[in-house]
Amino acid sequence: MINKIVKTAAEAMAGIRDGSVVLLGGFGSIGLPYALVDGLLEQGAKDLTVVANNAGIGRIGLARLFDANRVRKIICSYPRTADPIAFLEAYRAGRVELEVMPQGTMAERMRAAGAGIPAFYTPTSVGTKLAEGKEEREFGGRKYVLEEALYGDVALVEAWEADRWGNLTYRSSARNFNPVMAMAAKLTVAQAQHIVELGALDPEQVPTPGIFVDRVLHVPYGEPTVT
Amino acid sequence: MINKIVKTAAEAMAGIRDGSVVLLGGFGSIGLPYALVDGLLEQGAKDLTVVANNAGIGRIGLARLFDANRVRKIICSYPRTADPIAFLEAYRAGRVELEVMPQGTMAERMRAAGAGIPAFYTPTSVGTKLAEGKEEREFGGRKYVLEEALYGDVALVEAWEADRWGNLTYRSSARNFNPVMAMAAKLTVAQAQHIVELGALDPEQVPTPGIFVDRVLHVPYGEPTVT
Amino acid sequence: MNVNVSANVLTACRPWSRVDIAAHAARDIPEGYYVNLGIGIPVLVADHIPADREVIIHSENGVLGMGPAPAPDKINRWLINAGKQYVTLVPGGCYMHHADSFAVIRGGHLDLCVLGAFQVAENGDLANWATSASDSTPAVGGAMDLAAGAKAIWVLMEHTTKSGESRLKHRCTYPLTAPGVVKRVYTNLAVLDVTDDGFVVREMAPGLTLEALQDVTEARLRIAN
Amino acid sequence: MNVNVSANVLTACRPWSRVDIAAHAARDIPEGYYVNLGIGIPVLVADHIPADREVIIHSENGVLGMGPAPAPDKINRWLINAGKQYVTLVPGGCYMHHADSFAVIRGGHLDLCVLGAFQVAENGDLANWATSASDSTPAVGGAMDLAAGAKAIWVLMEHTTKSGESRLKHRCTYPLTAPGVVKRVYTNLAVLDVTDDGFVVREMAPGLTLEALQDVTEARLRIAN
Repeated sequence: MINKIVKTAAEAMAGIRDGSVVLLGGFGSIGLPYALVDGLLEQGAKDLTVVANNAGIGRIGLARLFDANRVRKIICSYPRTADPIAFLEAYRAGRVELEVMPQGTMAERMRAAGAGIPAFYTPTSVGTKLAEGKEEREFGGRKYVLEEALYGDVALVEAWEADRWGNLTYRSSARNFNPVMAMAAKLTVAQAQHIVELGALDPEQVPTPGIFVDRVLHVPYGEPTVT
Repeated sequence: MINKIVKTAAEAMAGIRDGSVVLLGGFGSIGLPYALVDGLLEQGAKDLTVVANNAGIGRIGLARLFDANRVRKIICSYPRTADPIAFLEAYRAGRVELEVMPQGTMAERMRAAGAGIPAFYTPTSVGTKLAEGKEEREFGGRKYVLEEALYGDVALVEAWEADRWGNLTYRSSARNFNPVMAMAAKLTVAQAQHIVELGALDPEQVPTPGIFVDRVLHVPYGEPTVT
Repeated sequence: MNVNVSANVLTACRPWSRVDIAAHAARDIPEGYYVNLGIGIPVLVADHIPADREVIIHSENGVLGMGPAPAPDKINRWLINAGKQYVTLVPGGCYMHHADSFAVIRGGHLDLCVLGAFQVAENGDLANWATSASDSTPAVGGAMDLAAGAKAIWVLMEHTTKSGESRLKHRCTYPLTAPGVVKRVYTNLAVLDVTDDGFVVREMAPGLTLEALQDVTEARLRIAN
Repeated sequence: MNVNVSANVLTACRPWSRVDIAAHAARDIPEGYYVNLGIGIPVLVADHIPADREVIIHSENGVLGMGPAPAPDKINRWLINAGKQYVTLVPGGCYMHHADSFAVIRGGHLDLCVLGAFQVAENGDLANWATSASDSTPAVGGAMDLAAGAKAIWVLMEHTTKSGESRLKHRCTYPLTAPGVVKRVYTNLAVLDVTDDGFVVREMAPGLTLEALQDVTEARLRIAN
């Protein structure tokens, strides 16, 4: 019987290696799998490259990985949040490298990784300093830049419901980056508020089919309290 | 008040020009908008390029367009069905041009058109005669071919439910090409089995948001009878 | 909430407020438009669209059909906008993931994106993400995708910086978000179109003359015919 | 349902049936595999997976978790497989659109794709979509996407053509579907791995000798250690 549900955060994080590229779901705090991030801190992997829309808030979640000096590089679209203190400290101390890219390019690069597309052209960033050094090409008289797929070793995602096959649903805007990150990594780990029986999910409504998911941890934490 | 629901097939087909690229949803007969195809026949546009997975069945639907000599070219992955008689007659008489492409490449080229991606690389067809003349490039030591976005002037899609904003749901495998085609065309026309009130659709479950849809025709034809 | 403009202009006119600016843009959005509203003055636009005019608002974090802020006891804590404020979903709205949301943007499906900006140049260049080329922690978010993808870009901003420097430039001095994309600018002093011949003034704050407006504007202004 | 093989082999052994071929492949699919089954003998594989072994079947027209054919009075007429036959969905299955379905395929998420073929070469080349370079109405379907995308490709086919010609070739003479992708071949006469050294025989039909098998096989065969 296929059963992707694991019992502990330690099991969920088993085997994650130093130097991994970690795709971290969420937009601000919404849809961000805090329990898995804490598990990753506990697990101890270091020299991580983290791909996330934001660079952590206060002293929670991703911020804890900065404080513990586990992150070598962060790739994000918007490092500034209401309180990016841990990131800024690490960044100013030269402990972490920052790569900023347009939000849609970040999403599409991961979707490409998941879809077997090694590279694609996009109009986003053409004529700006974020396009410097990038290959440019015209199609139909308009300029585009080449962007390569962004692959993860690990994706940490947050879901609303999950079943033992790893099928996932999301809630409202907590969907955000989670489905594309789930597609783009070799190992995808989800934390889910609810575990449901196989067959309980509406087959018309599975934004992340279990084929993209390796492990599921039940984390019924209730309502997010920060955005 | 936004109201994309039209009353007649003639209204649904208004303005479609000779020479249009028509994206036609469906896989076999399932998810194929027969009423809209009949409307297009009635409307009279000719010299059409049709993009569809198959090339028509018997003497119905797309086959009628071949019989009426309206199709200049068909782009599909699998021209053969149980009974492709009308296509074969037109093709053998030199009245229609055929371009065959891999099914996933066809889907992705339309998804790219809808997503503002003018071109992408794919491993599909590398080393085969369908890659002849295509630009080839290596990423990470593997060869890929360049494929450009496939844009439609018109998309004809079939939906299960629709509301006045053009939000669409599908039923089972009738989803198939319809959502990507709806994204990829300048004018997207849907036929829907059911018209529902605005707000009746579950917001977690709208495979085609109304932003991709221009017109909706209510066609409660019941069960498909052929596959 | 009036902004800092040079003294001669201030004495000569009654500048519009941030709310006025948003209301002006709202007034000009046709029914049926799909619109993305940026952080800052643009988000205020939603509150000023006439109740009988359906305009569908997109938020790049996967919300299409965004409604106003919820009552304090009706908050859905999983539903935020791109500025990370709690919002609502209107009937007919839906959720999508980030790649689909940016397919909407990049694919040219938005009729309009209303953005804030640091600078707009008379050739339509937009600078709204970084105030210097050496900014050590630049934050681009979805700005470049929106600027490159939407069918039209309108900018809502104050006419000058706090120190009185014009934000309507001959050429942008800040790093670009996208070249040549801005179609219209709404400021506290004027509404301007960006044309092949540069900025054309469509409307001015009460009491303002073209000369006074030109005085506080680096870019050359023309009056609409 | 036994197939046409040259007389000396037929008298020497009892060739496997199409059902036997499918059963052999089914036996070798591990629990938890995500598998796409092509038209022809491959679709029969589903019926032979042991009931206690969960294998998830994908159909490229947007069905993940495909179940067997429905009872005649239980047909969902919107639910077909890639061969356009009515099928069912198992609990835990779901639907997706074509771009997502081929993202599953092209993105390397399928553990296995089981395909029929006209020819397989000893270097793993697969020819299963056209029988001549000049075919005027070739029909490729999803074959090239599956061949290029799945983590492993197994081929199920009869060992020879009706006229007795070997389908296991030194080099394919028909147009390729993808180069170098086939990992294993199940025929009515043998089960073979494709290795760096060509075809290695793992199993032969009852009564068959390597010599007799080689007699009806163009490619050079080796026996597994």
